[in-house]
Amino acid sequence: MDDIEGRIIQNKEIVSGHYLLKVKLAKPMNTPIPGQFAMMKLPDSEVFLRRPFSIYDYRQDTAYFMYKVVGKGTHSLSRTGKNSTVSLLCPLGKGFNIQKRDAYVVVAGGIGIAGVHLLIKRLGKQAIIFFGCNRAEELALMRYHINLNPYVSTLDGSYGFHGNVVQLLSKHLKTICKSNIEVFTCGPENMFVSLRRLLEKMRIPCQASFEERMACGLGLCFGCVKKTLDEKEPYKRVCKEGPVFDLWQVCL
Amino acid sequence: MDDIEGRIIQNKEIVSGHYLLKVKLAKPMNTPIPGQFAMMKLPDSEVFLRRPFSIYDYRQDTAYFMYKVVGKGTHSLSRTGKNSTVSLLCPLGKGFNIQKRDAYVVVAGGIGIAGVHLLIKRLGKQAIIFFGCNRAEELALMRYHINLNPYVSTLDGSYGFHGNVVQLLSKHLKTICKSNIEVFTCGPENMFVSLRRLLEKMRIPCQASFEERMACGLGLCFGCVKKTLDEKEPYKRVCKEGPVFDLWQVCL
Amino acid sequence: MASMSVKLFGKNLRNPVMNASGTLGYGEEIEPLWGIENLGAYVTKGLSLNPHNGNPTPRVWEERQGLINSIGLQNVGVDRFFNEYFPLFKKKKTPIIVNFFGFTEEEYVACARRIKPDNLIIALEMNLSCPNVKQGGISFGKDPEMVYKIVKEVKAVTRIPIIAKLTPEVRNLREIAGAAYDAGVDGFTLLNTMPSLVVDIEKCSVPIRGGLSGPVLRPIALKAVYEIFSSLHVPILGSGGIMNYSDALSFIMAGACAVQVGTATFVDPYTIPKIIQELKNYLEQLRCPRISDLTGVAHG
Amino acid sequence: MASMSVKLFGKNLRNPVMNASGTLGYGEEIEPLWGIENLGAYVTKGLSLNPHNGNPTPRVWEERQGLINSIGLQNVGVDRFFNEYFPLFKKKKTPIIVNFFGFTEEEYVACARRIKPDNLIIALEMNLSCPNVKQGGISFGKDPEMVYKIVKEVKAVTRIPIIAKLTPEVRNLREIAGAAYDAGVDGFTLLNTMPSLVVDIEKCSVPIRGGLSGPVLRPIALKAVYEIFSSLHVPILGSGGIMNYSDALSFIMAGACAVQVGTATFVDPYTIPKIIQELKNYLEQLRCPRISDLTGVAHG
Ligand SMILES: Cc1cc2nc3c(=O)[nH]c(=O)nc-3n(C[C@H](O)[C@H](O)[C@H](O)COP(=O)(O)OP(=O)(O)OC[C@H]3O[C@@H](n4cnc5c(N)ncnc54)[C@H](O)[C@@H]3O)c2cc1C
Ligand SMILES: Cc1cc2nc3c(=O)[nH]c(=O)nc-3n(C[C@H](O)[C@H](O)[C@H](O)COP(=O)(O)OP(=O)(O)OC[C@H]3O[C@@H](n4cnc5c(N)ncnc54)[C@H](O)[C@@H]3O)c2cc1C
Ligand SMILES: Cc1cc2nc3c(=O)[nH]c(=O)nc-3n(C[C@H](O)[C@H](O)[C@H](O)COP(=O)(O)O)c2cc1C
Ligand SMILES: Cc1cc2nc3c(=O)[nH]c(=O)nc-3n(C[C@H](O)[C@H](O)[C@H](O)COP(=O)(O)O)c2cc1C
Ligand code: FES
Ligand code: FES
Repeated sequence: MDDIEGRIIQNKEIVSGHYLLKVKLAKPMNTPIPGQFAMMKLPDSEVFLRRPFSIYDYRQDTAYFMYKVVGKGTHSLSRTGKNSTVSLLCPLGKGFNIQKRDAYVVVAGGIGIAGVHLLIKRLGKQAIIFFGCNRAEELALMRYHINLNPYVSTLDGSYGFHGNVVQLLSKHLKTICKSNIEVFTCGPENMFVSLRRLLEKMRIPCQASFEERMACGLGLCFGCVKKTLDEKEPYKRVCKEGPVFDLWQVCL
Repeated sequence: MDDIEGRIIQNKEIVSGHYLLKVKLAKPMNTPIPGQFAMMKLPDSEVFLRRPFSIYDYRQDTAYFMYKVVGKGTHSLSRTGKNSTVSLLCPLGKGFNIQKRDAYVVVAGGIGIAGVHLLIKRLGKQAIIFFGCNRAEELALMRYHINLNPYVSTLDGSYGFHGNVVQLLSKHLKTICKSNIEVFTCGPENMFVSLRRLLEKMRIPCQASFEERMACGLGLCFGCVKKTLDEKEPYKRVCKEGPVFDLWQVCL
Repeated sequence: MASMSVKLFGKNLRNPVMNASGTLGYGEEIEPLWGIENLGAYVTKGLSLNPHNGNPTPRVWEERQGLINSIGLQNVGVDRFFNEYFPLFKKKKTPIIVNFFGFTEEEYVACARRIKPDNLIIALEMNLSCPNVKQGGISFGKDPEMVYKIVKEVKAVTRIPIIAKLTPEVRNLREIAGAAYDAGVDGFTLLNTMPSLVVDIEKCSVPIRGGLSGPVLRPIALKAVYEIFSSLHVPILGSGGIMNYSDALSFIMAGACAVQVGTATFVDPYTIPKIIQELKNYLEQLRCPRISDLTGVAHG
Repeated sequence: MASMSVKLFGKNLRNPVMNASGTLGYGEEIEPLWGIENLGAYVTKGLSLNPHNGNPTPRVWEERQGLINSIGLQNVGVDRFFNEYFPLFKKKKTPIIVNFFGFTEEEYVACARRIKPDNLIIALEMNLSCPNVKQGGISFGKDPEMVYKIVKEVKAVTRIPIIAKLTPEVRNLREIAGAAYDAGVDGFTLLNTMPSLVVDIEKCSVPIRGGLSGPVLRPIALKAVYEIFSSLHVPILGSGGIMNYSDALSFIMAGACAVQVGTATFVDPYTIPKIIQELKNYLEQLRCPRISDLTGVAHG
């Protein structure tokens, strides 16, 4: 883990409001575990705190991020030009823990794909991918995994299954679930809620990557907690004990 | 008076730490009176308030400023590139009042030349110029008036008279002061103090352009005052009743 | 069309945006840029019974996203204000709120008494941040008993509604506001500047001690508005770091019926007309019929 | 070579730069970036007799040049701190200041009593911003009598020096500090965060109420340090918006013998080691032999 200076070498809109950012690092970072993230200091001095982003990919001193414009910081980032410098505190947090299983199911909602891209790369053909988004256009977020034959749902029915990704998964879960499987997921919290309802009966293990407002990203401030079932210390830091948690341990 | 957007078309160092700034205005400003100034909003969002600068020159929608780097704002300005935009609230304040005289003496100290450049242009050959600076190099600040045969002093003696500009003036005052003259001056306040001591005996009229920390530049905040001999309301606003004051009315 | 007008003490203001006292001169200074008749109401520079010269310079100092001022309440006195500057407001039919102060109870009372009711005078705004020179210099606004007493006395000498403008440097704002309320105050302006100071590390000196204003004050002032709105039912004017229409909205939603813009005008002298226009646009987009419907909605 | 060391309560610290309580976790979290032994002293996260869970999220919110937090004092309790986290400081011989709190007088006293003196414990820092649940929830630090009483009681049960960390939301800081002083306090940390609040204008709601920290706090905290230094002669630790070495210097010149860096660490986790290095460079450039010579020099 270190604070590394990076130079933006690409910052491209891939779907409206969604960008792929390529940053050349001044020195290599420790090899990131899928699910780990970076705290990015933006060049805009009006953005006071760093912003957390999953490490989308990492190759030869170049870090990739995929982000969606939602507020002040991401808006400013989207207008940041090539050659601007950012500072990256990375890699941070506890990523996905890949244990020996018969099958791995990856469930991603929207920009949540950014949090599991590296995981999918690692799992390769072993990954059974479920991707849910709003409309066909957003499939572009998935383009690097098209060859893995992902199951796709769109809320407006413009491509694939018409509905949400958990409904889609429920249709296929029986056929997949012959044996020892594990689910990995990243996306909005209401997706986790339905996912949990679905997996509950079969007690399928599930690791989920959570988001929470952060100040430090290092476990210093205790600002980014999620409540868990741990009675002694219910609030766990997303940046340190997470962002990946055992879905069955978290209070949603 | 208006707030006018401007685009920087030149920002050149002319002597070390001294810059000439050329700004193309989106619309013309009212013709500035010599001694008037602008409040400049810098593009750097860390510089909170505007900064006051004399209007050095103005021609065809292009405003010129000459500035010296002294702190945060001017430092940031010096590193601002071409095509950056600034906002200019201008022209502001009460400039020099040119009445019929037999001769006009202009006394400028260092970057104070920026405050009398437009005045000298207006007076032309009628102006008898005294310019004081630290070393020969700084003569570059005066280059547009070289043809007017200015009297020059340098503190280190590297050019012209060895000493300060008021000492230089005192050597020549007798010969100039045949009749009805007036002095116009801009520079540091300690220069005004010696100047006043020199002119006192002969009761020579003198208009001086003052500086004071400003917040609004418009007379709104009463932050930029100078104490005057007016008993009823001693504190006058530099941005509104000034920056040019009758030297004999100000408490130094 | 959405209505921007708000009612304050029975009078209609064309919109809920005012300047903050001391940040728009005597009013006429802004006229070359935009007309004072655009204001919901003009708040006067702090006036006193007798003229005051104010402090020596430096009087203003830039801070990160803030301003420290120590103007020292320079003003021409209440009489000269009404003789020389008020006619412009008369001519333009622009309502005013008269901000006033004193260094003794007698000065407050005499000043309030001096101001004759006028259709255009919406209220008198008491600046309670002033030191009480007879009580060792502690600000009137810091002590509930002093607040009660002075509001009561001022109320007794005028029919014009009284707004208490409170200082943030208190232990318990509710207690102070409660004291003013018990004494019959008609409304509040929240907040005045925060006492602060600058150290010049090059000169090893303290060049200025004064009140901090600007964006840095906003979350503190918002809390004040939110708290007082939920406990006392009189109009609140919000003040502190309002830079744009969304800041203005956050004050309104927290409980302000109108807002005052100060330091922002120094950064951009068109801030006030811009905020008015953008609030209008906002209302229309939201199809909200009246801005006054938004006061306090953040309380849910 | 210039000396960065400062003496605090008879013990030598290698330099005058500490973290602010609650902003450097339990210490070990920063170790992957730089060693805690670089600190003048480590200030613990606020500890209490019994563990506390803290508040639900959101707990942090970005403001213009500031941060609002409502962590709610989550901590493992004083016993677990000494069992699990203190050994690292022992091993690295890093002095610590134990920040602690309670919601009743009894909790403060019991917590202080629980902490056994140790060569590495420089002082106990009492967080006086906590609400006194037995007195309707008013913060201990707002009332001179409560401050006097609690400091006195805590002093009675421990030999370790006591630092009072004061809240800015008071009427008269000198009065509060005076009460702590009369009760025998050994030093002050000035200031804690400023109570504030956020309005979300899209959701018409108040997502967070909490303490404001960061650069916005600096001029207010500087004033506090300056004022208390000139009236009471005990060591002062400066806290509030220190982002770089010049901010640190301004606190020292205003009267602090050491400084605490909080929010800045979130923006740049290397802020503390950078400040230490730059203060060193400054001393050498100035040919100032000792940093401790600079305390209070702005008072002229
Ligand atoms: C571990 C982690 C990994 C993430 N990975 C990605 C990613 O790969 N791609 C992506 O687009 N987004 C990701 N996010 C969400 C991303 O951090 C937020 O969208 C972003 O911080 C919003 O900043 P803003 O200034 O645009 O929004 P604003 O709402 O203006 O931000 C204000 C504050 O709220 C925080 N905030 C707002 N939304 C979120 C959120 N959803 N999660 C956490 N903090 C938030 C901001 O960090 C900031 O401090 C991740 C979040 C976490 C915690
Ligand atoms: C009417 C007027 C005309 C001026 N014309 C020129 C000019 O043509 N060329 C030029 O180089 N300078 C001029 N100055 C001075 C110039 O405004 C300051 O040098 C500049 O504001 C310094 O800003 P800074 O951020 O670099 O310095 P900092 O010291 O970092 O500024 C901090 C604050 O102090 C104020 N300040 C600092 N020094 C001065 C000063 N001497 N006068 C007024 N405010 C100051 C700044 O405006 C700012 O608000 C003029 C000043 C006035 C009042
Ligand atoms: C230069 C200046 C002068 C002020 N003068 C007064 C005054 O005379 N009376 C008063 O009650 N408040 C005065 N104030 C406080 C403002 O009215 C306002 O309450 C405060 O600045 C906070 O708002 P802002 O952040 O929008 O500036 C003054 C503020 C400034 C900056
Ligand atoms: C996330 C966070 C947690 C804090 N926790 C505590 C605490 O437990 N005890 C305490 O006395 N102060 C606490 N503080 C206050 C800081 O110690 C410090 O006094 C304050 O933040 C001002 O300094 P800064 O502007 O450098 O952050 C906390 C501040 C923050 C931002
Ligand atoms: S963001 Fe600070 S502890 Fe997680
Ligand atoms: S700068 Fe505001 S009155 Fe002159």
